[in-house]
Amino acid sequence: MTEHEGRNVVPTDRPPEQPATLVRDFTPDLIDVGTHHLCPGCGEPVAMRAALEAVAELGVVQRTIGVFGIGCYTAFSNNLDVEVLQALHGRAPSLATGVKRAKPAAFVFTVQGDGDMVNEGLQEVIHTAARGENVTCIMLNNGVFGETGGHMTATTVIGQRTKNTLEGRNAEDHGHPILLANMLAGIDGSAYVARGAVNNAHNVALTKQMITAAFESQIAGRGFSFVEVLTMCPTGWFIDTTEAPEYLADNLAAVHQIGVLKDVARADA
Amino acid sequence: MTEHEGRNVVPTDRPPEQPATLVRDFTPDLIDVGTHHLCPGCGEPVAMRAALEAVAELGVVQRTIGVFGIGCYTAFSNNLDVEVLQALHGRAPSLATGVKRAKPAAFVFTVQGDGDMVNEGLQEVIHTAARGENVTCIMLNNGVFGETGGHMTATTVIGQRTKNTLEGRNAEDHGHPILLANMLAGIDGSAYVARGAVNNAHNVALTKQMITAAFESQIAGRGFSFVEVLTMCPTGWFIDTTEAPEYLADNLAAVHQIGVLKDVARADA
Amino acid sequence: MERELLLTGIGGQGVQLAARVIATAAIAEGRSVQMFGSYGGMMRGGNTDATIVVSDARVEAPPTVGHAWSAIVMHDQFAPPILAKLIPGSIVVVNTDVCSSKPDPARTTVVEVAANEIADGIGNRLAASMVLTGAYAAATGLVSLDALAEGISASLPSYRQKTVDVNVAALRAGFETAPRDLAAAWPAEVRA
Amino acid sequence: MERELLLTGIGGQGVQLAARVIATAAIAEGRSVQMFGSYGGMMRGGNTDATIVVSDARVEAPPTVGHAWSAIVMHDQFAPPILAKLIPGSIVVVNTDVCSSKPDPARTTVVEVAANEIADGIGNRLAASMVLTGAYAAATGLVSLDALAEGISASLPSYRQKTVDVNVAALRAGFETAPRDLAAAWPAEVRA
Amino acid sequence: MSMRLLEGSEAIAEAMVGAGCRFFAGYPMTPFTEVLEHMARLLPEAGGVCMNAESELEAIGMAWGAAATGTPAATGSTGQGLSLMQESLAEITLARLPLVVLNMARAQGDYFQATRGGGHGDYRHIVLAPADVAEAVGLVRYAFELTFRWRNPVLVFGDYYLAHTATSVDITEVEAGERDVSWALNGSSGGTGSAKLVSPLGAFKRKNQAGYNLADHYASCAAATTEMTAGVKPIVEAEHTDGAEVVVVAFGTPGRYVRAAVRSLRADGVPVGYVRPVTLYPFPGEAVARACADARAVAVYENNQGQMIDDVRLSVLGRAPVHFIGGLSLDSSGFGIAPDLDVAVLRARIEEVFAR
Amino acid sequence: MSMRLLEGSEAIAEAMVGAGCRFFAGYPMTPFTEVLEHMARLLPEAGGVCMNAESELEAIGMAWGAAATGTPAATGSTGQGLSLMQESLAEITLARLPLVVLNMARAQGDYFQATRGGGHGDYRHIVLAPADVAEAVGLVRYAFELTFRWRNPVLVFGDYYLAHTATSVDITEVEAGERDVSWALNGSSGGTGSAKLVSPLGAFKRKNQAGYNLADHYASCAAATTEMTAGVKPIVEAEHTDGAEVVVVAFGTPGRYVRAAVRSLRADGVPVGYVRPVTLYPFPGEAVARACADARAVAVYENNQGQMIDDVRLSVLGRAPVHFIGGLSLDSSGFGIAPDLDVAVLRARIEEVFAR
Amino acid sequence: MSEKRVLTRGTVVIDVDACKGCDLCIDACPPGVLTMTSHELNARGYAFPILSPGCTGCRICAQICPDFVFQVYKYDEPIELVVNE
Amino acid sequence: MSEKRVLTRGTVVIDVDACKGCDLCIDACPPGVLTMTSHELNARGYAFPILSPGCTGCRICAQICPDFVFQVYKYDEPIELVVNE
Ligand SMILES: Cc1ncc(C[n+]2csc(CCOP(=O)(O)OP(=O)(O)O)c2C)c(N)n1
Ligand SMILES: Cc1ncc(C[n+]2csc(CCOP(=O)(O)OP(=O)(O)O)c2C)c(N)n1
Ligand code: SF4
Ligand code: SF4
Ligand code: SF4
Ligand code: SF4
Ligand code: SF4
Ligand code: SF4
Ligand SMILES: [Mg+2]
Ligand SMILES: [Mg+2]
Repeated sequence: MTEHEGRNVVPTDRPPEQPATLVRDFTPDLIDVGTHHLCPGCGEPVAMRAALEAVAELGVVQRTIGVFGIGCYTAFSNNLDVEVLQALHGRAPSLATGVKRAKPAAFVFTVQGDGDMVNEGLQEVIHTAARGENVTCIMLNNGVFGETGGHMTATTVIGQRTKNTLEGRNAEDHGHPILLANMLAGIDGSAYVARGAVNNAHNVALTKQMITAAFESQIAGRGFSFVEVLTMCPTGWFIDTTEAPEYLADNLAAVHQIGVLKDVARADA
Repeated sequence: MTEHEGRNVVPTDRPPEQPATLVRDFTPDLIDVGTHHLCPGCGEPVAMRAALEAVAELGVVQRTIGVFGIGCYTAFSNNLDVEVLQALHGRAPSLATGVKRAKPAAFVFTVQGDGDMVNEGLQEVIHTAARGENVTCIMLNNGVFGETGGHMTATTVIGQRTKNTLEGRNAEDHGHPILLANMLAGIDGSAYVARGAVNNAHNVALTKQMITAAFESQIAGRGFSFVEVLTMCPTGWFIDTTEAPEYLADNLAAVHQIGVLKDVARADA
Repeated sequence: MERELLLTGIGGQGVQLAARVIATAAIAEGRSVQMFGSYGGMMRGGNTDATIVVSDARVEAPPTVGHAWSAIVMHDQFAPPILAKLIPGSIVVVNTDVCSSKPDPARTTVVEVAANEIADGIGNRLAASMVLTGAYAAATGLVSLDALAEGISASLPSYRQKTVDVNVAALRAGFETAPRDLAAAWPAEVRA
Repeated sequence: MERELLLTGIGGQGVQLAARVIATAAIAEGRSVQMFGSYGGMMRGGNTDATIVVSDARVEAPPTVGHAWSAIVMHDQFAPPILAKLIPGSIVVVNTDVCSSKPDPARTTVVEVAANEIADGIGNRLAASMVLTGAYAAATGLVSLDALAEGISASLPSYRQKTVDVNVAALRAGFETAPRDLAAAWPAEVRA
Repeated sequence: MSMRLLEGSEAIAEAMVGAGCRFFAGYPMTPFTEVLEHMARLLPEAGGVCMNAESELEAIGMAWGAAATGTPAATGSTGQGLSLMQESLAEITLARLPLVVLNMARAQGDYFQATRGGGHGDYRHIVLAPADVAEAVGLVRYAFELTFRWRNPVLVFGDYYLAHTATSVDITEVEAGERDVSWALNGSSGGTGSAKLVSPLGAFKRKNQAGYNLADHYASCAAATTEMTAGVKPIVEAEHTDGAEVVVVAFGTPGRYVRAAVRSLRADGVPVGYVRPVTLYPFPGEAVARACADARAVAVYENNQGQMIDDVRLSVLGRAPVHFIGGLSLDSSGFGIAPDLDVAVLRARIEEVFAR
Repeated sequence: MSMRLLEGSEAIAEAMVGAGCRFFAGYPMTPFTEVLEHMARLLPEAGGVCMNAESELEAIGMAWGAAATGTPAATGSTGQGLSLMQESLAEITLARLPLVVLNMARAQGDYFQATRGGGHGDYRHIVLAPADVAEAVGLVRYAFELTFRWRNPVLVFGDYYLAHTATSVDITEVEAGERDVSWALNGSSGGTGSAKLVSPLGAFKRKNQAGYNLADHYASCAAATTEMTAGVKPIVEAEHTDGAEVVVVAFGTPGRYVRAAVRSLRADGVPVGYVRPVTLYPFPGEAVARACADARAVAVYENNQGQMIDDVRLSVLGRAPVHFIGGLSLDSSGFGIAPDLDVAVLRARIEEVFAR
Repeated sequence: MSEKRVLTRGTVVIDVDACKGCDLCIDACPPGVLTMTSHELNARGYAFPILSPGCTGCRICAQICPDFVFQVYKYDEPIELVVNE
Repeated sequence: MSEKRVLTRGTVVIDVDACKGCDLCIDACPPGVLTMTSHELNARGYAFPILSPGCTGCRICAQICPDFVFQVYKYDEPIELVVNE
């Protein structure tokens, strides 16, 4: 025990002295950077970790090419220990297509945000899905353009706070959200479609399962796979970091519902 | 009676001499041009006529602005007696949005093809629908880029002949078709979505009803309305003009099924 | 040395096929060839022209030429600008069945061929362009009859291969009707 | 005539607010003003600077200046390049509670203010920047105290209006601590 | 006159609305985002419409549609977003529509894109490059005047400094001149036998003639461009050019640094002058040539690898050597802060030109 | 050597495949469609991939992805489609990727787009402009060599005539030189602690340093561009320039008409010369200047409103007046047939220059 | 050759030169009273439809024709037309 | 002040300087044994979590932390820690 601000606390600056076992090395080993620049309480790093853990666990590290869109998550494209192809805003699925067609043995996934994928690049992901392209697209959906300051995107749910909709999005003025995962599940050519979230540990674990399943689907050559991950953006939602997980559950997840929307592997079975 | 190639035929170069009534003036009065340049047996002029007849019958001629995409139908943008804004390939829904927002009293519809709308401009029509934009989009779907010589589009059905798929599209090599009307019907923001065809007189009449209903929906301010019209393209399908209507029924319409997919006016009732 | 040949007719007469057959034949005989076809819109009965340049060295002429040594006229309608390009000493083969306008005989040797009639005789009106091509070969020696005959099959798409025989027959018939070497395309030293 | 004022501090200290208050006040007094703020990334504790130019005519200086007549230093960390720009005869107000580096006294008049302490006294550490602003106004007369006090409310977003009073109090406290007109910003003829 | 402290982005937005702009569409990208936010706030109050378009392609499309109705309209982005708009920007010009386009650029690498048009074919946009917020306000107003006068898009070329510098400016609304919008669509000409057409392929309906005649249309557009190029008054700011041995040319914000460096050198007796093109297209070639008439050398500062220098050389045409003293200068963020924009750095570079 | 009668579009496709191209993506647009169709036929046979992309934006994206794997890749369109690709074309350059891009243009209005880059920022593409099919075959091969050598996109600027003229050409496969693709992605460097990165924002992973440093990256790209510009040999074709009183400059297909007109004038004893830039970027400024050394006037023919003339003026730099004798010329279809491309018309225009 | 009288309720006016010979009207006409010319071509070079007695005035030809060639009339009273077969 | 013995199954190592003070771990920790410092700040200027006895080694903090701050250990045998309250 040690003293901290006048309280008796457990020392956490070193491994325990009593016999103990590391539960797992939680330093995500394919993420190079110790200290990234994303905001406090951001959900994106949590999703990134899940994806990279899945890459590592599936043993595809040495044939992985990650294709990144442009958003806050782009901060990671420079700091991963897997090969990365950085795309422009919205264009990652087409680049991923080019990579996969040119190198069919590569394991290819994209990391994009809702602004990237449902605003600027909606067409590309739908065409890629319809083509049945054997790649995995991961969308980090926070319902805002985090990077530019928290504006409404095409996924922002009715009632959600964003910089343009400080009183909450309303359909009359701002139109309706697009439920991308649902749309993609309805397309022939998609093999696996799921939506997770990182607002609590349970959902983090579930999301990692979904990403793993999507990746397995690609490895099995079943066609297009897709995982949407709802992530907290306290900055763009203009709320406290601690409110964000619940805000996600009550708002985003109430519309973009969490679950596996399509799995042809199971349908076949 | 008169003689023609040795046969006894009814003269058709002048109105009948016996007392008779014109069933209706079938010269489409908002189409200026007598002789357009589209191919023999093309379905697009038939759809164009239906749309313009509906404009005339609904009494909105003097507040109509038609926004045209780029495809064979573009031949008409220059020859209509309603105001026309010619857009680029794929971009008509955004132009229509600008028109409608700037002049809310205008009656605004687009005319686009499947290549224009589901290939180049897929994103724009989906966003316009989700925004609940109070315009009507009409898609002439022949499953090919007619204008450039009959190549496969994103709506080409499995098995369809196109310049790239002379043996018929197959999913393995060419991916899957996108069923745009179905996709748009699934989006909040669309008020009326239907799919017709012009391969026989019954369908022509049905399609005209659909277009009329879509237009009425816009006039009532219900939000986005959409009519897809399956049209024959014997040139792009590499078949005889006389085979085209049945080919449409057996191939295109078997996948892109004809019917009203959404009508919020009825759902309300 | 470069030899220009202009072809003119209306859509559906086989102008482009004839051009392709001649070009293919010339290449087979070791010439360099350039060919540019143009179509006046997609309506039936519209203008269809082709410009061929054959050379014993690399072709340097542009795709469309300002003056020409020879022409094949399959139809009158769009012929005047073509005939205007013919140089003194040129030669032109005319389908008398549909053409009436006569080029200036002072500048141009005219070979008249009743191509439709001959083609009808062979059983296919559409082969008239081959009749004229045969006549042209006879009169100019730009390409040989044999090379042309070979060229037909190579120039027809697979679904039209069944017309090879009638086309070859038309070619030969045309060759027979025309006087030999009326205007020799090649001086002795560049003969194939 | 143009008067330059450079502000430097670290994120969260209120540098941009102080700059805005001064600029707003100067405009109210009929001056032309230009203000450019820069932030060194989005991390807490990062660099935050501002350049203000006040003039009796249209401002002609570029957004960032090569030399300056005055400065307010709220934190040491990024101060050296700022201090290097001070011209002879310049004046600088320094928050002694967090700054130790001293500008060259031969070129620059230094006004030392224990801004944190004074702000703490008023009940809000975050108002330290206003203390320094008040002191700057006293020492230079670039803008008047009243104009600054008015400027605070105009410079704060609606959700921060409740801090107007404490900021005004800090401003006045700073004004009181500093000597008057140590280096006059304006010659008599351009006084507001 | 009422002076307010406004950041450039806000001043530009206020100036647009003041000039009558009633439609704006954009997609966020720093430092254009800032303008978009202000337009989103201001336009509804003014009875206009601001669309948060779902992408730049859609933004330019919406602006196109609104412009076709004769509504004073604007859009824009930051260089990269403008790249996406090039197809439309080219064809809007062929459709002969008025439209104001902002490029809130990062540095000055988009000079070629702006002045030559990054799209296909022969078209030109009038390009105005303000150096400070007050000038931006004036030029934005002028842009609306020009775009309606010539029925041709006008580009306002800004930068990060312009967006983020706050200045005391007067944004009192000005009376816009008469604007002829008889060509504009509103639906009412339908059924008259001569319904209007707005199209990049032709300017009017060719009744009973099927299809467009592109040869005719492009020729008439080319004639309009030529007339416009001759008709738009080129603008420069010049200082100390009489008897200057070296004249420095720069545009936009860097012009202000160059001006400061030139003044500081003049104060030290160095015979140096300064000229700043304000209209980038039409390029004020004669004025630049005049400003450089006495110079034994011309220096060009641009915050890019050398683009406007072509136009300077085309103006000077070999009468004096033209030296490039610019170069891409950016901080690590890439947004547009240029470390080289420092009066001392520029003084030194100009002195080097003297030393050559 | 085996001669075949091939239309330009087919010859270009054959040449690409012969040069090792194994990935192609495109979206139909006349006269680019023709090349796309041939690639779709040829590539699968050669073990490559041809994607019928759903749009030009997707085509350039797919090509970008394939290029990043080191696969010799190409894409293209017709001017207008290239406008849509400008954002990617700019950034692919910053990502330092080899890529061959075809512009099967309509007329020559895309000269600025090609040579200045229609996108944002400072980047340049090598631009090669063949005048006939045989030259196109050679230049396409050369394009692949250059693009790998400099890791920079290379644009081949064609036109309707080039696509549609059939010529006897030899398209025998050539041995490609060694191509260094150590930078390319294939996944295998993952987990090594130095996994590769291909990005327009940076050239390598900055381990343990968060984010990119754009200042550094752009500076290194600029240096690469400078080196490339200096390193690529400018190519011209020139004829009759010695002692020519007037020299005519033209590029691409029109160059052949100009050449024919010049020959015909020379045959009549008129002292006229001809020079044709084959590399449009880097522009062969010195060679053009040399060709015009004796001329009292220079004439430029372009099938546009005057674009390359800037580069000619920048080469000649006032030593002789440079007259524009071109202009946009199109038939009503707009596809690219130019009525002005007629030897007699050109002769007359050149004679007028003599008369001035 | 025999004579036949055919009850005819309607008739059409055909803008022969606008026709592109696609045959769609031929297949669509319920009583099959439209047939194409076999030798004669219109100004554009296409065969075009000719009308035998027996038209019902059903309008189907007008609805399907892509070239807006037909005007359809209904006789106020059905008439009988004579054909030689 | 009283002493309390708390059964503790696990513990965490905290990379204090990587923390951005978002509090997500605090709310997520099931036994509530994480609390934020109230005055002390890390090198980046943020408060950071401190651990009271009673950690179960459940890993939830590590799963939720966006800044990868935690390593979690399970004691081979649960231990008892003494706190003064
Ligand atoms: C073509 C283009 N337009 C705009 C931008 C500016 N931009 C950068 S990130 C971003 C939003 C990203 O949103 P999202 O993908 O949801 O990611 P987030 O920031 O929320 O993580 C935008 C609009 C850009 N980089 N490129
Ligand atoms: C940006 C762009 N890319 C390509 C083209 C070439 N193009 C013209 S029409 C067309 C296809 C049109 O297809 P569709 O919309 O289905 O119309 P259809 O011709 O079948 O009637 C294409 C690809 C173009 N005009 N613009
Ligand atoms: S803005 Fe939102 S998404 Fe971006 S880093 Fe901050 S919290 Fe995360
Ligand atoms: S190509 Fe097809 S769509 Fe186009 S006009 Fe011909 S038949 Fe109609
Ligand atoms: S109206 Fe009816 S019956 Fe008469 S010709 Fe037409 S389709 Fe036949
Ligand atoms: S449907 Fe019309 S175009 Fe076709 S054959 Fe009949 S009349 Fe002629
Ligand atoms: S491991 Fe579980 S109990 Fe221990 S600190 Fe973390 S969340 Fe709390
Ligand atoms: S979740 Fe991580 S970053 Fe947030 S307070 Fe806890 S340790 Fe710090
Ligand atoms: Mg987002
Ligand atoms: Mg189509």
